[in-house]
Amino acid sequence: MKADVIIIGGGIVGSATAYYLAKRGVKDIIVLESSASIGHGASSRNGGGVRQSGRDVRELPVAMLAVQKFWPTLSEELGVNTEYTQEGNLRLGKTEAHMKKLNQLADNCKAMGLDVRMVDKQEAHTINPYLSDDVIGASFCPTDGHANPLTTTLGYYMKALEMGVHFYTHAKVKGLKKIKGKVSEVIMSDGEVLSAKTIILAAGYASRAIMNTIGLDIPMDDVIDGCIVTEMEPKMFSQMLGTAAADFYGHQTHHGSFVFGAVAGPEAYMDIPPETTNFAHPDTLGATCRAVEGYIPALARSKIVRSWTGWCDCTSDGVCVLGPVEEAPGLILACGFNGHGFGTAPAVAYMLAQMTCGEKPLLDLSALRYERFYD
Amino acid sequence: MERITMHPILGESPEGKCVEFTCDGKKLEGYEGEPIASALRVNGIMVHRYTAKRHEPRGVFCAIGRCTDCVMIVDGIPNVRTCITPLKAGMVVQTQYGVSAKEEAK
Amino acid sequence: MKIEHKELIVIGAGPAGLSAAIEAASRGIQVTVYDENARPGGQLFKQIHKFFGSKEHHAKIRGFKIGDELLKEAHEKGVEVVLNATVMGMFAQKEITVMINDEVHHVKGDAILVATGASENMVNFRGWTLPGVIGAGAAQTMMNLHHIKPGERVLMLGTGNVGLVVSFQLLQAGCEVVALVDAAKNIGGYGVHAAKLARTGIPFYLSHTIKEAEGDDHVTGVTIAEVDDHFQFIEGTEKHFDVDTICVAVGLSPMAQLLKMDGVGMKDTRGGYVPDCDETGATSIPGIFAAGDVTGIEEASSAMIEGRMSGYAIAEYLGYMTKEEKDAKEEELDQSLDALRQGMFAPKNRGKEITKTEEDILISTNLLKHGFVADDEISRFPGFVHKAAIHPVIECTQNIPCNPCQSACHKGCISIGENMTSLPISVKESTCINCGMCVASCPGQAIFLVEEHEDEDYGLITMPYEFLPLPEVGDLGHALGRSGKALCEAEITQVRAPKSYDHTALVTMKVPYHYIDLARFYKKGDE
Amino acid sequence: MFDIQEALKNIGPYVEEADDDLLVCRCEEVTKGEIRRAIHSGLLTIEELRRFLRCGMGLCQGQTCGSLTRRLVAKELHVPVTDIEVATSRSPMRPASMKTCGLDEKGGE
Repeated sequence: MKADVIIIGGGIVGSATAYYLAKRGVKDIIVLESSASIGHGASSRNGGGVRQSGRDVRELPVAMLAVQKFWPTLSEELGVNTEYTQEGNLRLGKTEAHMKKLNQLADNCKAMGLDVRMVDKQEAHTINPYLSDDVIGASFCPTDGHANPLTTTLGYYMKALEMGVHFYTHAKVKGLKKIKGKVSEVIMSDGEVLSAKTIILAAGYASRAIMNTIGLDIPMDDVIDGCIVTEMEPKMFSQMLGTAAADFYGHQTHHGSFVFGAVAGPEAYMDIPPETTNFAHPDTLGATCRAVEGYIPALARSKIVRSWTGWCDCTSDGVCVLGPVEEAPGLILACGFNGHGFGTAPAVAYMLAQMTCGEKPLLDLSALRYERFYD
Repeated sequence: MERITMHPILGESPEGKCVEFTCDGKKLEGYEGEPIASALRVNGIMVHRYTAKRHEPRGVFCAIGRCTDCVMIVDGIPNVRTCITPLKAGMVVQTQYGVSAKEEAK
Repeated sequence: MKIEHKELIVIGAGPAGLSAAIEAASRGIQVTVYDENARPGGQLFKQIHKFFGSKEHHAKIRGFKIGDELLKEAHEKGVEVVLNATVMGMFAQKEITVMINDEVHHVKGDAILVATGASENMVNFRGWTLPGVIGAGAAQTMMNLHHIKPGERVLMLGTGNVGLVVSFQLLQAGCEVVALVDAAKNIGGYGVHAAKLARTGIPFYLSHTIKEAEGDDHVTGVTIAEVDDHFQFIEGTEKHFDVDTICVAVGLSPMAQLLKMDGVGMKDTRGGYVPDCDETGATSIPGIFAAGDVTGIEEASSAMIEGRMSGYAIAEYLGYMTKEEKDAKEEELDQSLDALRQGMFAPKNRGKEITKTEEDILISTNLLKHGFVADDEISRFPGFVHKAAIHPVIECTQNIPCNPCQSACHKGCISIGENMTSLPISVKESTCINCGMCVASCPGQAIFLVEEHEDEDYGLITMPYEFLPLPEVGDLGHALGRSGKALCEAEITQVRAPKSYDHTALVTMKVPYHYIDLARFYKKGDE
Repeated sequence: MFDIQEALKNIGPYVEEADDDLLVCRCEEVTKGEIRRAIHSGLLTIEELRRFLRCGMGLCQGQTCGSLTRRLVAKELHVPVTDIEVATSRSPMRPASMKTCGLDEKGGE
């Protein structure tokens, strides 16, 4: 099989890139997803944050571009409800040390032109009246928000599908192959060979092993993270919440349920196959609940209906790898999103489409290029 | 709906201790420890809630705590499975509209 | 966080779980059984009918009494049974979390047996979410555990054994059952279960299903209609019933989520999505076992044997039994299990159309379509004989693994033989002493005692009767035929309900001689 | 490799059915028609349907509608039910309050 563009990875980045390419008139696009469903990895398993505040300065412009140019009109563009809600991000502090940390983060963002300000206890409690009395202040970024990763990812996919993009599930890639110095073939695990003018690698952590097949490596690791989901609750608040202590983050969805994430506990050290680790370890579950209760006591009685886990592709320096690879012409990388991939995906995908078409991307992405690891 | 007082196989039904509770403010009686849903049924109440989207009535469906259709607000807590929650004296039971009691329901 | 340690964790205190716990504890294993319900026994305490099978399968004993026995034995063997204990998750390295009284406990076991049973399947029809539409299991729970009537007038969807048995229980609870409906062409459950409903006058509608449940806030009526071979409604075949309750009994599915969650190898079978395990319930993960309905839907009798097998296998796994001992026990139980898996309703015959009995007798088609053996069909079965003196007439016409009638009669009037699925034969050359034990012991209530007085133009018919109020001697009413149709006047001449009959009363009625082959039920009054 | 465009072509376009307004998922109130439409828009697996429509994601976590949805998807795709992957099971098996789940420190002491 031949195509103009082959995208490896049917997550939000892959699906959205396919969409933006199709929108530009690229005809022959193939998306390869190794699992049975689109958005099977971190695209469906994330807390839904569309956040700029607190991001690394190398990544912040991408997050800001996504919020300024893409998110507000995305539901309309895709014809699905992405549930994008721009009601701000409150990062909560309980101690003076927390406040110091929040100040530092806020200063970093302000220097990049993002509106993040510190709010005192009273203002924090005005913004969110459900906060525990222990919260003594917060940083607040009014342009941050959240959206629904499930409908957004599948929304991009369904739109791209409608526009003629060829999606394949159960499509396991064995490796890449250079032909006359250019990466132009994708070897499938069943031996089938696909070729394309441009190959985009957006396969999350699996990207690393695929890169290895052309003798290159991406210094990254897969890290497990979990979320809990509550029953439907009456509308309580609409901000995205985070904490200086990083003990939980989350928001209330349009449906009414709350989604709260936390750093995984024992899962991270257990030798278990990814396919059976579908839900939070009980230690993680308990710790997350205690953390949430500590900030929003009214939710103590709220019932959890499920938990889930997902994998972050975390690079050694904490930001994604985005753009062409000097040693592998024909290949464009988009992976290592460190758990920030959902909120930035529209901007990332748009710029990937630009790069594929030989255009200069909207932003200077040199800080995120692959070669930075070896400079 | 009646209680079964005498059964051809199980014999005489055990008589429970009568306790008072309220449903939507109305004073009712039931047996202590029986499922809230049973006490409601005996008092002729079949509608436990109205759904969030289509505002349709729901009641007991599986009676073993699995389907969660019979949930109501019990002592202020929404989504309580009444088919497996034992009745206690003085319980305040409310019909659930979406996930709220009526006055808050939109 | 503290982790508690148990030697064997059993999840589910139903027939399989308790049986396994008993065998394991008998070998010296410390066993803890968790069950999310307030009462142990699983479905056994809702099963108030007498069980089929043979003596080793607790035949002719009512389900709830078997439950009592199992619990007593578990208690004697030192099994710890923890109720209101919901297992919330099953994790790597045999760890589970259990919610008990609003606290979560982390527990690890050297072995875990999952015996979580099954849950009811559902079908969706217009109005299926209305209050008053309930699962058949819900009806059982309400009637037999909580002692309340699920409704006054009930329509049952489903004619498998659950639908049939629950319909009978509804009658026993004092409810009216207006009809049994099934989209299938034939009744799915035991003919004898259907026959005891049909003779009370309840109609069966095969190749029919529910078109709509009616009512604003709760069910006030239901419309059914006939379906074609592709299960599409046939225009103009609608029938309406005024009911306040619709019971749905359309099969069960194994509740194997915990096993799937733990990463146990699963398989898709006719019996549902189940763990891929061997006969002893050993799954793909060493030390994790499964038994009972969670491994595929069968009767509680089978679940108890499977549970025992798992109990032995676990004893071997934990070093309390040699492999030789375990193999010997397994073989013995295998035979017992195999005996239950014979006959027309055996798992291997699911989906097959059977037209003849093992004795090469044509099956009663009327039984499959209408729930009773037609008057002109009954004489071809070996349980049906004519004789002046009192004798049993056994209207058991399908090969099912059951034989209590044979041992109930000490006078040799009933013969089944070695093969327990054979149809019972009423032995003409024997002397019935009218003890009634066969009638009371038949789980299918298919045995009648008949006394033929041709000269005086009357006959006496003794039938099993499990309803209240009991008729009284001297009562006048009508004899009903197998279809429930009133045939003739009848007078009650004897009512017996000794303890040995275990709540199956024997009611004798006098009918004109002409009706001795036809009259099979009694209704008081002159309707 | 499973070709989704090809699969969609094979199952044909979505055609409205008289009972499309019947509920399948009682908790989240998702109808047969919504599920069928989503299938014809390319959501061919239970997981994708759950993610997009929330069917089986409510209070009971698909305990009631799981097999109904599976049958419906199989019928729409013209494949045997056993070809349709069963939805993932996730802890907790029954709804449990945050307070209860957070109390696991005390459990067993």
